[in-house]
Amino acid sequence: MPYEVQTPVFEGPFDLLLHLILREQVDLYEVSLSRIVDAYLQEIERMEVLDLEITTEFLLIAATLVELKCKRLLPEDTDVDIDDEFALWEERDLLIARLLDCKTFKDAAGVISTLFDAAALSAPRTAGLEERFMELAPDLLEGVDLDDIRNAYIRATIPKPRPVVSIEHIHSIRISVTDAVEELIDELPRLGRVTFRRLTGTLVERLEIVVRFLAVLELFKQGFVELDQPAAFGDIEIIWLGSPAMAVADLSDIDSYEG
Amino acid sequence: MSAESRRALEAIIMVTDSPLEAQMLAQLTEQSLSEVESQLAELAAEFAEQGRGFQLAHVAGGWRFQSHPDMAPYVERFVLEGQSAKLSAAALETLAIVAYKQPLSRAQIAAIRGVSVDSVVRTLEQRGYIGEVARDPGPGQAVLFGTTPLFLERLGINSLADLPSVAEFVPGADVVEALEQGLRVDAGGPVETPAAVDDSRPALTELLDGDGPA
Amino acid sequence: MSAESRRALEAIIMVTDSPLEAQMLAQLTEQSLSEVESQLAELAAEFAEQGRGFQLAHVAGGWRFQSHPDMAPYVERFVLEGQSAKLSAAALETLAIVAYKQPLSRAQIAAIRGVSVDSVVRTLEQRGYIGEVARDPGPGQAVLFGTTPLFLERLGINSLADLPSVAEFVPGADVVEALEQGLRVDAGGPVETPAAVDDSRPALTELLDGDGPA
Repeated sequence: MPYEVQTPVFEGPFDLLLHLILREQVDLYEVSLSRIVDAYLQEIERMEVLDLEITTEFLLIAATLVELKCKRLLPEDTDVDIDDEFALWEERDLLIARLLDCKTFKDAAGVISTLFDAAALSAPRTAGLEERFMELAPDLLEGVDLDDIRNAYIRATIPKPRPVVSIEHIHSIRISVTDAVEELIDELPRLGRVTFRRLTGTLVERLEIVVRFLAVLELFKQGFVELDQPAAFGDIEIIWLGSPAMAVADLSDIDSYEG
Repeated sequence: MSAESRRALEAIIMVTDSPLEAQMLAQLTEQSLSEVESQLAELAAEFAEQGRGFQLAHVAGGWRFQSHPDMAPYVERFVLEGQSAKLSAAALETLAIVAYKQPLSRAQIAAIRGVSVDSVVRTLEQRGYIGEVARDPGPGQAVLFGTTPLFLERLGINSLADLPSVAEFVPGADVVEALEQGLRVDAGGPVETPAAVDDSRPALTELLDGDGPA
Repeated sequence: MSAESRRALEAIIMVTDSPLEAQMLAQLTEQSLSEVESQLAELAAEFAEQGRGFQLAHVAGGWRFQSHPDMAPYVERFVLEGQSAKLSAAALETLAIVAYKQPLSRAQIAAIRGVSVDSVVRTLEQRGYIGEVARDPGPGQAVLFGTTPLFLERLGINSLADLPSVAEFVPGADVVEALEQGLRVDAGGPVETPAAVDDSRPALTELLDGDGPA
């Protein structure tokens, strides 16, 4: 299965590279390099003003990646210029240093986020001066400008978040995989070939979709259907293999799920 | 008294910027009114006994922390020497609401701010930043407040039209309701701009669209 | 400590609406800075010991009263009002870079993050967490950003020195190794040791012992 690089999920090329190497443990050899380079180019396009320095750095990184990959794809050239070899190592080390820098601040951001959350548990006293002291001041609007008035108005009238108790989960549905299998055995022979998305298009509850998915897997296990998923997270195609007359194996041990 | 409810009262009163009614405190700490009232009295006595520089005081129908009168010389010095001679966040917000939504009654301001605003409105009136601009035509004939020429002068603008636009900002449903409430109770029908109101002030009907001064 | 100066400190801090510096408190109560500082610390400990629902806290270089974190469920109604939406991961990372590397320019932030940061920087500026602290003396005179006192206040810390050292976040040897492994200089064919291999490059030597791409 080709490795899908979902660029929009990532915060730029460093984030992408870090993710690929550290979390997915993908060997650079297996990654479609063009996608990473695409991500770099997209990033350059997205820049409001073309910053020559950043652009150059991006190109350098992309070039390093291309070179690293080439080295690993091509049979070794015995006449390697040792200076070129060193230059590549240097570029690689630079890239690693940049990735480490990026990772460092990712982790630091986590701590800052934790501090924000902890501090939000305390509310500061902002009541200010009591009226009787107000008279001492010649002009209380000293230093207040129009934006302060506007911001104060927005602060005072902003929609206030209200704690809402969700009752969605209380509504319970009860469906069994057995029922879903029976429905599919009725439906699939007529359709012959259908995508999972179409099959679940009318369902609203996530649990119903999950149960239907389990039913499809059950049919797959028993050889009634063939499944095809051309891309990761892509739509699954279900192809009916059996005939309507075929007996369904014992389904009594299939669980039912309660939501 | 339970330590939990005592601590809760202390915390809530510490962070609110206007006096809070005992009824509201009872609701927030899930206790009866009489329980809360006796806790508040006990707490006020405790701070007095400890000789604190602040008091838990019962003012304007509500409870708040305030500096102890004995310490007034220090607070005065702070006002004169320090950078404190400015409106509190609560007062500034109230002033901003009056500026953008005038004319409106004290009850409408309180409904928008969610707390009693009597002392803040009094301060703003005393300082000459807001004043009575009309009377509600309805039964109660409530005073309707608006900003004064002094307010414009201090901000360095000629008219309310010079206030930055808040047209793109949508106020919360509670704000819209607070303003509607005033209309329903007071007039019960289509509202006309009170005669005494300066034409430059937006009519209440305009205000309901959520816009600031045109 | 003298009861008078303690009471004065309590009264003054009660009426300020943002953290007040110890220096200012020393001036107002006519004491030395060190005297005031030890009084404030003592007072903060006293409120903690008494199990109050509020704290005397040292944040953003000053002192203020604030609700005790334990009481968050009760003050949520008031806390929520001033609270704005959470920062995105991108904004937090950018904020971390500014906090640890300040002062630095927008281009320097972008170089570390590997992406353009214009909109994120704008958001952080609007929130008041970062601001212009200097200008680059070089050509172009780029704006150099740093964090603001509000940032410290929202983080509940007294100064940047209270942030954990950046050394704590520097990735460990395992991460370095994983990166070197992921970006190893590898050749397709049967590998022979190049004559001039530097021993200090562990990934490469490792590589040479091991296998090429499958």
